[in-house]
Amino acid sequence: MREITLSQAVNEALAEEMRRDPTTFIIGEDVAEAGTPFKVLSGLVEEFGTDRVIDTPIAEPGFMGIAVGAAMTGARPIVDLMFGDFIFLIMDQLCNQAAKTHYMSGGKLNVPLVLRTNLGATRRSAAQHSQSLQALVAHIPGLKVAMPSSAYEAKGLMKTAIRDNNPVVIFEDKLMYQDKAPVPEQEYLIPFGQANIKREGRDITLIATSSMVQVAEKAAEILANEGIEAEVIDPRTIVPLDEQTLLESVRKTSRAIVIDEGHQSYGVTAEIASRLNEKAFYHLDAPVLRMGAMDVPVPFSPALEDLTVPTPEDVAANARKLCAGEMIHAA
Amino acid sequence: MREITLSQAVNEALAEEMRRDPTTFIIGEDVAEAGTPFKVLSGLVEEFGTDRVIDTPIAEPGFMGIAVGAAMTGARPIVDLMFGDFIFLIMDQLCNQAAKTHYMSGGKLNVPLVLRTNLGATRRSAAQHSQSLQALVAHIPGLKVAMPSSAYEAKGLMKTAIRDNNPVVIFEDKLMYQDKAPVPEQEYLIPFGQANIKREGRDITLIATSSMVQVAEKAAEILANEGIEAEVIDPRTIVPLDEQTLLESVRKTSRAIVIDEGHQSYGVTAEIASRLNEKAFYHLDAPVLRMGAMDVPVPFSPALEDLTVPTPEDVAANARKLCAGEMIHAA
Amino acid sequence: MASAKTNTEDYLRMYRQMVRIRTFEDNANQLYLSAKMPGLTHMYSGEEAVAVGICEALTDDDRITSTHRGHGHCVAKGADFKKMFCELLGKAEGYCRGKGGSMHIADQSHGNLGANAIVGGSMGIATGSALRAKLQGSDDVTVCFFGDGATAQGLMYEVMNMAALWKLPVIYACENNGYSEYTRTEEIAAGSITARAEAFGIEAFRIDGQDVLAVNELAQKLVARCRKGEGPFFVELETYRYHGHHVGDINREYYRSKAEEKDWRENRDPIVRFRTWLVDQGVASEDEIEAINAEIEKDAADAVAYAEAASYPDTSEVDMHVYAA
Amino acid sequence: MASAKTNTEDYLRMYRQMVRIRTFEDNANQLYLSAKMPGLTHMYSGEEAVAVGICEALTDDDRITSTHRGHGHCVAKGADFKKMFCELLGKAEGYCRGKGGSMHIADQSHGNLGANAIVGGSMGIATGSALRAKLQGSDDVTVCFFGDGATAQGLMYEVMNMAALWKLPVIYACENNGYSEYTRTEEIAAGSITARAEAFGIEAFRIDGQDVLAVNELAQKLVARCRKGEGPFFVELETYRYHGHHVGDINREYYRSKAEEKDWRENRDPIVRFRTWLVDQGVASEDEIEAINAEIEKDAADAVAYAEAASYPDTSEVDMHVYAA
Ligand SMILES: Cc1ncc(C[n+]2csc(CCOP(=O)(O)OP(=O)(O)O)c2C)c(N)n1
Ligand SMILES: Cc1ncc(C[n+]2csc(CCOP(=O)(O)OP(=O)(O)O)c2C)c(N)n1
Ligand SMILES: [Mg+2]
Ligand SMILES: [Mg+2]
Repeated sequence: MREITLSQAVNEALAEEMRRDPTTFIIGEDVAEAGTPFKVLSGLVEEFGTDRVIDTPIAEPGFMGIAVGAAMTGARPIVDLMFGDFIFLIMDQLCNQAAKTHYMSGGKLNVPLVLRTNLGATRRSAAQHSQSLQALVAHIPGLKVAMPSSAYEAKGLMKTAIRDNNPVVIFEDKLMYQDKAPVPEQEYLIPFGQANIKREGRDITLIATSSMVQVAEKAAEILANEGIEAEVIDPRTIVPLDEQTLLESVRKTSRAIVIDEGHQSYGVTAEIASRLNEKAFYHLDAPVLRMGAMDVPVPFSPALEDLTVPTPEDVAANARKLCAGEMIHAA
Repeated sequence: MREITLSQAVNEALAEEMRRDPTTFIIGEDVAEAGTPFKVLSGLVEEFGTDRVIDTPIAEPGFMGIAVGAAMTGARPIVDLMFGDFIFLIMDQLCNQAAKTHYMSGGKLNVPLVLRTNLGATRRSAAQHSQSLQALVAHIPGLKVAMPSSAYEAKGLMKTAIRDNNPVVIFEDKLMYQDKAPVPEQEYLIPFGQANIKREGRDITLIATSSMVQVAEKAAEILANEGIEAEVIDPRTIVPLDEQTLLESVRKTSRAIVIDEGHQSYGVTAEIASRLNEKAFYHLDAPVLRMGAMDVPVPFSPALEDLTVPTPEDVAANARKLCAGEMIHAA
Repeated sequence: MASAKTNTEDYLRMYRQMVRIRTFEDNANQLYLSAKMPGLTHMYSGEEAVAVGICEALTDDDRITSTHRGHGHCVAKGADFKKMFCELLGKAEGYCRGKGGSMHIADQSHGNLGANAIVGGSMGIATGSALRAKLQGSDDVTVCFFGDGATAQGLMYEVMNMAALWKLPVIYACENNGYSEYTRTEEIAAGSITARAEAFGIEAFRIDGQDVLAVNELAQKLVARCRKGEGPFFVELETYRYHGHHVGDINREYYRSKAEEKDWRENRDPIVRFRTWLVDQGVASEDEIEAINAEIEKDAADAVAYAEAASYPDTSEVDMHVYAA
Repeated sequence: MASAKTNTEDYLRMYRQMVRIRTFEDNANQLYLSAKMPGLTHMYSGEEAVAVGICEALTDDDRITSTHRGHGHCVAKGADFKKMFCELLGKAEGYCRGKGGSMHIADQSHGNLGANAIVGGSMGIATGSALRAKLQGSDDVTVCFFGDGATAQGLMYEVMNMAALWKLPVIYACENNGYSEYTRTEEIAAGSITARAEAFGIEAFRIDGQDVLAVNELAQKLVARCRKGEGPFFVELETYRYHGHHVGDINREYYRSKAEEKDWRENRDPIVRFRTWLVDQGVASEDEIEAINAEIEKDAADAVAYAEAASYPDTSEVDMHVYAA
């Protein structure tokens, strides 16, 4: 199968859906001629024109609100938020307006929009350009949250997101834009709420999101060399969450680590671990372990930044201990 | 001991600290003559004048940013955010600026400010005036988060917050402003990170925050009549979290329910439950159960709204099952 | 008075709509005072000429966004009393099946995109509706209602900038009733509100919001110009709320005097003024007017009774409508 | 050229500061191009007269807030090359112990409250610093630097409103370099930028940001007036960035022409202009100027070498400074 980059995959998904549905449009900063600083949108303005690839002033709350209004009245806006860290600026429009309108109107108004943004540290971009804020939006009912882990998922989830009748937030991993993966030429969609078993194994389950899927896969390779067979699962969407697939795996392996690049405390790993603990408790041989980013603002210095994110070695080390029955949090 | 309302307790804390430290001031909407819509600040402008009790335009991001700048340069602002739901509007100033400044400056700049706001549903105020958003701020390193559960805590935690050299968010329960509790006349502070054992018991631990502490206490009474002795613990601050006290209790009781009025998914209960599962796993007889608000925007209709928040009966029912060894999440 | 609409039927419909708003609010206030209404609500009484003067220049295809003080806009845009009272009481037959309540009432069938409990929260929504109209080549216009207090929200300047750059068919209608909650406008708004819009290259107007004909005349002109691609526009309407900030704001002398309230009620009431004009011009007799009033009062009383008797949503609805299918 | 400061020492210090900025940036760019600098950075070259003209009107007690393009402000406010280069390289001796980097560099000792990676993010901070000054009866002034692109952020209007209402000693300095990232200012700013400030009752000025004496003269006047309680003020300074948006933005002809870049560099360079004036007025000879330039180049080279050799923070620092004691 041909291989394309995550960036190309997103671009293709957008182009295909924009061809399919004339009510779609892209709105954000430097999305047109510049094709965004990450160049993910290159070529789209040439095909769709500036009426459907709309450059905005630097006014995130404003264009997010505009997208909500357009979505409520019959369009399907795709909002481009240059850095995931700017989500703090648009929380009111996203969480008080977009997320609640359908419910507050008793099901009468829809807000079909996609918020495309990103996550991921270790780019030496410091504390305001490196955050992974998926936990915040996952907490708000009315929003769906997708976290593609490769070009394949990026395309399939984006297409599903655009056709969804709800506000969907997609976090792409900035570090992965140039990573290639096999992506079919034929059209496909990836349904929300369907986890992907990336690798089968019977000793321990590694549940990882987005950037952490590669980390988990590398950890699984390390572990395989030592005779530990790790199962790696990518939930792909954290809202809705495919509990069933995760639980089945954990009931089989009896051990699990949940890995996500957001801060660990009050983060995504807590929710997933809690559900496993609640619903697979009697199958567990060890507590479900969580590995998130350190609870520190992301430091600029390369000497510090890399310490804040889980690595394959860290994951493998914890998995090893869990499998050996060692108490990691002996206290 | 004399009894005063939570509203009076907050008022006293503010007045005492403002007398003590001339760099403190209150800033927010209708805080001066009106004393806020909840009348919590009545009388303060008369004592401290409009230079220290400052009415702002309806510009939450603006006055939050102004507070950050004042705090960075030697003042101790107390920001009044009328409804907790408006926190979405100030997330950038709170989370990108206030929370990160100390770290980003390598420890050279401090942002000693208090954000006073509230939480709590069942006031028939609908989806944009009823949220309990503590999980969002608890996820952001650099912020401390206090959740008083009575007039006593409201006063002691507020005084500690004002003297803290970091940004602190305090969520008061709107429903509790008129509730009275014994509050000493003499000065006292409640240190952060020190949970309060509200009731001792050996059969099950109920960990509850803010509005849910009363719910847990009522549940404990119901249970006591049935011979189940529940221990009720109020963490008082969720950042920092007094893990030690919680763990000791759970190691003793072997069972726990965590109760918080925020949405359950990706909420506060997930973090606390995860830590207990991780660190008390081998002492647990049953999975730690979580009870948050339903994952729905808060509905207006009284017929629906009351269903969304855990009640003493719900808590008691779950506790009963856990103690009887019934699997609640059999799946 | 200025004159805009020019035939008896139009005049009487405007009058009727203003009285409908006032009557709706009187009943809503009564429901609150008699503890039959859950929560709080914000009365539009006194400001009727603004909503009616503007909405009478719109069709059902045109959209509006509304505010926490939203009953007036809702009625003016064509909503039904029964569904409105049901919503205020949290009943299943309400416009939002009781889920929204007073602060989120919306009426999609008449283009009302909803009240909003976040001050300024609908400014993006209105502007986005106008962007959608432009992109889809539709000639509908969107009116964004908001109060003087909302002009302090930065969102307004962000979206005005884009509306001006992109020439969107949106009219920003600032209902300046002199107060935001318990604070006078002068204390929270520096400089000039209309100049702020003008600085973005937006044509701005300041008019008497108690003169329904003047409001309607201006609105008709601006709506027509919007349809021709000459938008956006900004209108500041001087008006007054008779009640407190919300129904529970009873003792308010600490922030505004009874004399001031009395002056507005007695000398600038939009309904009284228009009624006098209608009679003077021979459009309607006093008897005809009284008949209209009585009919509306009966409608309202019937609707209240209906809503009181209506059922609450079934508990199974609590987790319905979180996500659209 | 206008004239503000009036003695040789002042003139030469201004010249020196401008050259220091240019030299700092040339070295930073070189560090990036030779892959020695982690991440990206935004060059201030071309805009030196703005930062220097304004900061030379300030004392160490006065505060500034800076932007993602912040090296110029930092140098102009008195920062040390070594600590700056250390910060850019993530070293422990940097101003922020390597934790902030280029986009968060701050220098509290000289009143620089920090660069900011959120466009417009420091507008509240600057205004809050000014509020603190007023409340504490201190006569210091705060200058808020930001770009033309930042005028699209609603926060600016929120804080200008409060600054105007409360008469705060803050100067909003808009560095209009014609672009925000890859977009021309005309495409993202409707109407007039200064009129937006004026609409809030704020006195506003628009001046040539390439004329350091004109900038300094205006800054001195406004700072003095701020100290007397006559603030806030707004200044739009016409300027130009020579490099791309950031150091990696090399091929930029799709959004701006080489001819335009050449014109600004050759005909409006603030350093060349001031140098010519200094020589013409007999303040300094060509030789003296060259000596200054050479000395600064050496300083910079030494500082770079120092920073390259300096150590990274110890790994134990990673979770230090999350909370203040
Ligand atoms: C973002 C936000 N801040 C504060 C409030 C609380 N609040 C509700 S109405 C109101 C005053 C609004 O004043 P104005 O816009 O003039 O409208 P009016 O009530 O006068 O019609 C305030 C402060 C809110 N609902 N939303
Ligand atoms: C809130 C926010 N939105 C977008 C960006 C990305 N960004 C960084 S600089 C910039 C352009 C800023 O333009 P301007 O304010 O004119 O400053 P200049 O770069 O021209 O000095 C943008 C869009 C950001 N850092 N912060
Ligand atoms: Mg008002
Ligand atoms: Mg610029």
